[in-house]
Amino acid sequence: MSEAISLISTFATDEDCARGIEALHAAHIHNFRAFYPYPSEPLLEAANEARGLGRSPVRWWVLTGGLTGFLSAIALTIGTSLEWNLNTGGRPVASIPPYVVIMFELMILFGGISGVIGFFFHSRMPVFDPEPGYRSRFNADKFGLVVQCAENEVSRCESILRGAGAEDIQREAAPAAAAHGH
Amino acid sequence: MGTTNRILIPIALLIFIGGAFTVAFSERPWAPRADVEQPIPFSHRVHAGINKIPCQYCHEYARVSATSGVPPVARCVGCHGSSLLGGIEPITQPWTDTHQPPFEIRWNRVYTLPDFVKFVHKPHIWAGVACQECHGPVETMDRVVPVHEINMGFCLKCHEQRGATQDCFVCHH
Amino acid sequence: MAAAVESGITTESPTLIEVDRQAQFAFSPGGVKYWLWVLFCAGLTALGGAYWLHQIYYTFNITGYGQPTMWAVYITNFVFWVGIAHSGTLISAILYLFRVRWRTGIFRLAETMTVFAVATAGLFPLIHLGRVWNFYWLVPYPNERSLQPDFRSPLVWDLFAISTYLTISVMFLFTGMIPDIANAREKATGFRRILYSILSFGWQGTDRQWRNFSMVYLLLAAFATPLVLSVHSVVSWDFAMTQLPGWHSTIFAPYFVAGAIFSGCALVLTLAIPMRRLMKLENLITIWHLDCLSKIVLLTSVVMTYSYATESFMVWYTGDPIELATFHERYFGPQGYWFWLMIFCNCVVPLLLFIPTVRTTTIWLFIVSIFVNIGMWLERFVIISGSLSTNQDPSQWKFYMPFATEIAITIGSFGWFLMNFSLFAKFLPIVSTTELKDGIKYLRQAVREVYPYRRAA
Amino acid sequence: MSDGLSRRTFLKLAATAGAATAIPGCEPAARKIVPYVIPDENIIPGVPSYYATLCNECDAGCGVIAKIREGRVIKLEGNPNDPISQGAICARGQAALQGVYNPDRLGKPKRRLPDGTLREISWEDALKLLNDRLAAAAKAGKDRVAFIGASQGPTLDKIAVTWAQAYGSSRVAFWARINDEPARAAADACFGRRDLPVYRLNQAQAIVSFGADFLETWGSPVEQTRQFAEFRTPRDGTNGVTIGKAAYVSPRMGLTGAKSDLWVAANPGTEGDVAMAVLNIIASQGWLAKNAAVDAEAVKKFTAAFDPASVSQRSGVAVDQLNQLAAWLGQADGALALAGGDDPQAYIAAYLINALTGNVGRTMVFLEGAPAEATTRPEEVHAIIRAISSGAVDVVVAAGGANPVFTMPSEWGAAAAIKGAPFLVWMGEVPDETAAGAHLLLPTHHPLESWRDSAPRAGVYGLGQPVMQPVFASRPLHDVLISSAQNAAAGQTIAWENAQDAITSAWQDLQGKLAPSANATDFWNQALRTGGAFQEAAVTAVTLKGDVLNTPLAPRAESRSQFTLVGFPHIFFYDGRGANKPWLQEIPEPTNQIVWDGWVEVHPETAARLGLQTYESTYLYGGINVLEIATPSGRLELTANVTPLVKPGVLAAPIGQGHTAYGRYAKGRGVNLWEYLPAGSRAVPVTVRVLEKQYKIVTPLGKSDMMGRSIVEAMSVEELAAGRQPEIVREEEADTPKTAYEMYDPWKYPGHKWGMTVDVQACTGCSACVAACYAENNLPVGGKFEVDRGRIMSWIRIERFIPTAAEAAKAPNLYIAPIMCQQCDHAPCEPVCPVFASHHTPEGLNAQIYNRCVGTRFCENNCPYKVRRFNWFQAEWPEPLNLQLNPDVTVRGPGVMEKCTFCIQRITTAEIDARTANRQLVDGEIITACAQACPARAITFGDLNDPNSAIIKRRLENSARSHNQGRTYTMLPEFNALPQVTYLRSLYWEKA
Repeated sequence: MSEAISLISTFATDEDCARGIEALHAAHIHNFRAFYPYPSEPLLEAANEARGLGRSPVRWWVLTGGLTGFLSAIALTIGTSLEWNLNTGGRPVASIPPYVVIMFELMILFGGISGVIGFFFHSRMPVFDPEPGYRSRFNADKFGLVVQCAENEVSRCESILRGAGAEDIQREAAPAAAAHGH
Repeated sequence: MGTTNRILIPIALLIFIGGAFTVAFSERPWAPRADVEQPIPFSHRVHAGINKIPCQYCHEYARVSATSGVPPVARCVGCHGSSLLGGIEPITQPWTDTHQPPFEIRWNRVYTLPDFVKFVHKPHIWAGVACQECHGPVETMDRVVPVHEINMGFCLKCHEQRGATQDCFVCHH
Repeated sequence: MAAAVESGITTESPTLIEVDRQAQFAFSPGGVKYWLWVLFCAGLTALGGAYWLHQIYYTFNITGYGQPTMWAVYITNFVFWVGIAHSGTLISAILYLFRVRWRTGIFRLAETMTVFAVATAGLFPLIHLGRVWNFYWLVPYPNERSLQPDFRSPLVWDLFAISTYLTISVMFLFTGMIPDIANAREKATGFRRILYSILSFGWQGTDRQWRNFSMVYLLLAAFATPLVLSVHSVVSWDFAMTQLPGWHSTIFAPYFVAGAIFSGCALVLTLAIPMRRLMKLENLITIWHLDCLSKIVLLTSVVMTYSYATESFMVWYTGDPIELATFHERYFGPQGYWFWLMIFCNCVVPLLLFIPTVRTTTIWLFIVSIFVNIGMWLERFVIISGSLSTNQDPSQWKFYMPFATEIAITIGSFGWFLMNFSLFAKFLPIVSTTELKDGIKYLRQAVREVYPYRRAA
Repeated sequence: MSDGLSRRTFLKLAATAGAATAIPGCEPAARKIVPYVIPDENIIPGVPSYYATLCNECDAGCGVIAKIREGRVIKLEGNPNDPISQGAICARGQAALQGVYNPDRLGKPKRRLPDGTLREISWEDALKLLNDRLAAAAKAGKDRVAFIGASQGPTLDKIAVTWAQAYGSSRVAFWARINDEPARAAADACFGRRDLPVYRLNQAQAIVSFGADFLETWGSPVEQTRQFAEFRTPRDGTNGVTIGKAAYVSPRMGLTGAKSDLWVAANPGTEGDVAMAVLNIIASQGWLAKNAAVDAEAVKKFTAAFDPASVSQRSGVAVDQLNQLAAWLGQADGALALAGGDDPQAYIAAYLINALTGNVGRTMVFLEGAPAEATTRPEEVHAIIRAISSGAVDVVVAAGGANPVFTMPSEWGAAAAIKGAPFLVWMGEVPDETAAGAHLLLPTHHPLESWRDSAPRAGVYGLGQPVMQPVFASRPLHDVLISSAQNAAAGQTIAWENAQDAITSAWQDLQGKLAPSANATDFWNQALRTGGAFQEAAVTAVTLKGDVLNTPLAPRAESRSQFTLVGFPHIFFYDGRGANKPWLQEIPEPTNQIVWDGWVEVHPETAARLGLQTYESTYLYGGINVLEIATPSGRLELTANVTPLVKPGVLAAPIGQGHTAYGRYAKGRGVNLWEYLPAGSRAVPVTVRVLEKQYKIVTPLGKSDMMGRSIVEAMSVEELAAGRQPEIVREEEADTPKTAYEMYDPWKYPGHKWGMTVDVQACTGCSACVAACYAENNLPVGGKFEVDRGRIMSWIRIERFIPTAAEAAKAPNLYIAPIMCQQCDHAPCEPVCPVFASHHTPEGLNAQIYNRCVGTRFCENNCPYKVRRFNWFQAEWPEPLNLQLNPDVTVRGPGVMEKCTFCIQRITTAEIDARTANRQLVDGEIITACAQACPARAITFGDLNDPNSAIIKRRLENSARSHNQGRTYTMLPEFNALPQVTYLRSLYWEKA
């Protein structure tokens, strides 16, 4: 691989940025990263499509967590009741209906916690070093598209980006072992 | 932002783990005290171990009452000599702070139970529970030190094994 | 930067950066007046705390509690604060799922209110405990006795519901706030930069982060929705599961949930109206937002009126003399004035909101919301203390009046809530710029068209 | 530890393994173990011992059994061998313990300095001072020493007389304001003998009491309650099931009126006239007994002044009611008229009714060998007071709880006379009003700490032994008297060394009389063991004196005053001596339910006339309006308690409060009625003014209206006889299914299953059970403030409801029942507890584990019976009251819930005893404190799984399966809590 170049393009609107992503996707350039200040629907869809991804795997974390919570609530409530066999008000030792409340609450609790952990895990957060090409305006009012390409492809990329409506494009030497993934 | 997080996150974890350890291993004021000194150097090893005096010879109330009873001084005199009113001759060294009457011995309590536990020795003796099961091998000790922490879990373990009552109300009322 | 911030939104069609500036002005460092206010709230908290310590040390002797009003002001406060919490989750989670656009300006505020209201509410079961130092026995944990809580008890449900609710609310609030904190991080300096750096966990708004963020936010919203309905139902079961006349009723769960949303939205109004003025948020929390919120207040007020009618009708229709006697005392007994004051606050005053001018005039809205807050506190007080006062055995009837301890602790709880809320508002993004920017065209519309544009003072 | 505790007592106390004063927490109870030097053979630490002795709280002379743990008395129970108490004692008897351990007892002798302050002095100095003054007085002349004390039994009284004689004096008064003099005078007038008749209430079919509150304070309440309960228990009569008919003639209802069929509200002081009018009707109706041997005309002539019409006018009793009373007394097969109060005419009338209807010798008997009169006649006491005030006495000794300054009529001027005596010696326990003016104060033993005997009636000789070492540095009163007498200059020899010696020798004499052939030691030991010597005394035949019908009685003049103040002895304080016991102050007076204060009962009509708040609007508290009542002896201020249980125009106030001394619990509450009541009467015409100021009197009771709920149920005798269930006024009962739908299989209780049955018909509301529960279960006393906040801690309460006007036709006069934890099978309190502190035991008990409780108070919210009690405050037992605490019961700390446990400590102890002895539990072996104390035997406790147990028998007898057709009910059945306490309905006669 020859010298890698990062093209840091700035877009004013989410539509422009989405168009840029679509154009890159159409040009089979996939070594890019997008930054946006708010989760615009068209952008999310475009990025997903460009990367060929389904929905976020955080879903499975939530499902697993929820099921774990539900099952552990069953074990907790019934198990601890059987430990002492105490009679309260003539009810059976393991009375299921009141335990449903506990099962529901633990399901929500575990699901929520594991979802957030999943979010942090899949987002690789906490991030200790800024991603190459990050600009603080990308967190405020501008949309960023950082394309990493070989030197010989720079002009093609630039033209694609400009065609999509990029306001500004900067060039930067890409970090040596930058492996863009998701 | 990177450096700060690299420092702060481990610190937070350390604080959490340290706190957990502190709670887990901190001193429990209700635990039995092993450092109880008695006013006289009475030896259970000599009495119950070497001379094989049965426990209930001295702790005679255990089979009839809630409390096992500490033997009256007269019981000591029964074996050790009859010069009660003149003062019992100490075996090794003076056994009270003063040589003057009153002769009562102010023992320090080794085993304590909170007031809300109504432990009764009587049924345990009649059920054939050996004294050592709770008090440990007293016959080998010069000075009695607790072997078990007498807490509810300790009671329950035995009650479960022997199929004894697990009715809370029997002990807590 | 200060000059730029002060300018804020100056155009009729605010740009994204103007939204940022406006929001960041809101949580820029506060002045002397702000800190005096925080100090005042801290003083109230300290007062309540001191009374609590006093109560722990000198027992309940120094309260107005006694047979038969085993529960009174403390549990009233508990239910009140839990109820307050609900509107936050409603606005942030349910309205998010329904993609309701007007939530953008106020949902962060409402969510923050939720978290601190739950945190305040959670104190009251402890304050109310006879032996608070043993509160952890309600939590299952391994112990040598193998003795665990009784999961049949509605109080244990409560514990699980409230702690789940607090956890989920905190996570929901915090997760949603990460992009905003990251945004703030970029412009902040000094201590605040360190704080925001830590709290943003290095968020940069990459496509990967946004993708997972959207999913987790959606799922948390989906979880919070049944949770918000369940939590106040569980709280209502503290009462409905008993056999006490006045408590033993199947309508309690929906009735409490409706009441919770009613009181919560009213408190959002109470908080938002002075805040948007003091923090110059008029263009982010617009009259449009307040109008929509007050319509919810109006709706739930009518639902509450209906609930009161249903509750009374059910009692009359069953003809159970014990229930009838309790309700007779509630309406016409020695403490009947509480009930009628409550009806006035909850059913009569909110009817003003039918008038559009009232809905769009902040001072009117503020007054109405204060009445609703008082009314909803009284409702819980009437249900809890009143029903206990007129229980199954007439020889054990006795009415309750709070002592200084309960009053001070109640005031302290408001101090505690307001102190936390004020600190949050000045240190963390109290409006979500992310969402405002996402819905910028609705904001522009609100600023420009729906209501006459008014320049920020 | 008080300085007053003797060292020996201290050792005993220190030897207790688990001193019961610790609160639930992790602090160990005690750190030291101090064994005996020489063991006491009778004491096994941890095992109680029991001694028979005597109760000294009133003159009834009940025998009691004292329960001793580690050398201290912790509980009193009735002595089953004693024919009077037969195993029960009243609330006052239970509270005698708080007399022993009263924190306000005088600890050391004190003398008053010239500046009026008191200084502690040694016993030696005190006795020397006493003896010197006595010797000087004796030297000065005859009768210059006076003794005023309460009667302490024949032997001890003899010591007092002997002591006085040693100092050349005969001025000895055994004083009691409430005394037998009217009864004795009447007996003298009618039958020519001054002894007291013995009543057999259970052998009557009709009882009419003319002012005798025989269920509260008159006579021997424990015995009468037992007999009355028997009399009112349904039995097979000639026309099916029947109960005895009772009527109470009095201006206020009280418990006696509440439990009678008829409360005849007569004007104060007219009870005797009503009795005479009844006699008039009996004579004119020809209901005189054949064997009365009296000419009906003579009776008519004798009662001519009491024609029903004029008596009706004076007494405010309708003629119909007079006729009814006459019919009951004249026509019943066995009837009894009782008279109470201070009016001898009422007694004469009642005695005449009994004699002329042939009931003397049947329901009212005189026994052979009646004991000597215990109290001195009031006129003799008055003479001694006159002598004191005239300066004829140098040394006055006030002793033994007589408290003359407090109780003597104000027109005697006793207070000034006694306080003005040159040298006043006070001997007693808690310094009272008399002690306030004494020059020398000597602490004496409590009766439970000293030797005594008693002779309450023929054939009953009680022996009282000290049951524990003294708590304070006191000495037995009569030891002091004997040693003082031995010092007397007169040089007489005193036959006894000390009081114990006197008792022993008296019992040697008694053995010579009762069992001359018996071994002296055996007789003595037997008496110690059983509490005395009890024999069946023969009945003496008496005849009416010929001239009694020729001595016409004068009708009481009609009172012209609009209002009359009536003093009635408080059921717990009696003449004032009970007021220093915190239990008695804290337990609500049964009919008014007021605590810690004095009050004045005002009828709603009177209240309306005075412009007070009406009865309905004051149900939240006792009352706040203060009345100023002007009597001939001064003005008094009392808070009005508006209640329909008193006659309109009558202001009834309890006697016994109004102490200005007598310890922290008695001081400064209410008004001392004795000051305002004239000698020989308990009613005085007054004028009333409502004051501006308000003073709150407090009650733990909310509404007095039962609101038609199934709490205290009643049915008519006719319904019971016909096998009908009571007509249900309540709507919901019809809808309540007979057997509720059960979602879950019921729990099985294979071993024991404890239950209780309470006979509401037998219960008189005397509150002995409440006091017994306080003693047994270490219940704390809160005081007025706490009660006002709703923090009374009693586990068992006497519930009292007043039937509304609508209910009155089909209700007893008052609904009264004891309510304790119902130990429900479906206990609503249990599933709401988050930590299992409240749960069900395998023996069917609803357990409350104090140390597990975190104090959410949810359980009490869900309890339909509101019987759980929360420790709102830190319980306090000022030393040495803490020595009374039962070591078998945890003392609860603040913040935990507590409630009736069915005396689990007794159950556990008995079960351990049975198991270690390898035998089955015997029915009756376990008896709860309340059931044990009940004089009416209304409470039965037992094992529901034992088909032969007394409780199952009692339930079967009274349920629909037997001929009695169902008196059984459970409280508030609509909550389907399945209580294990069942009640038996109260009964009333349908009003014609």
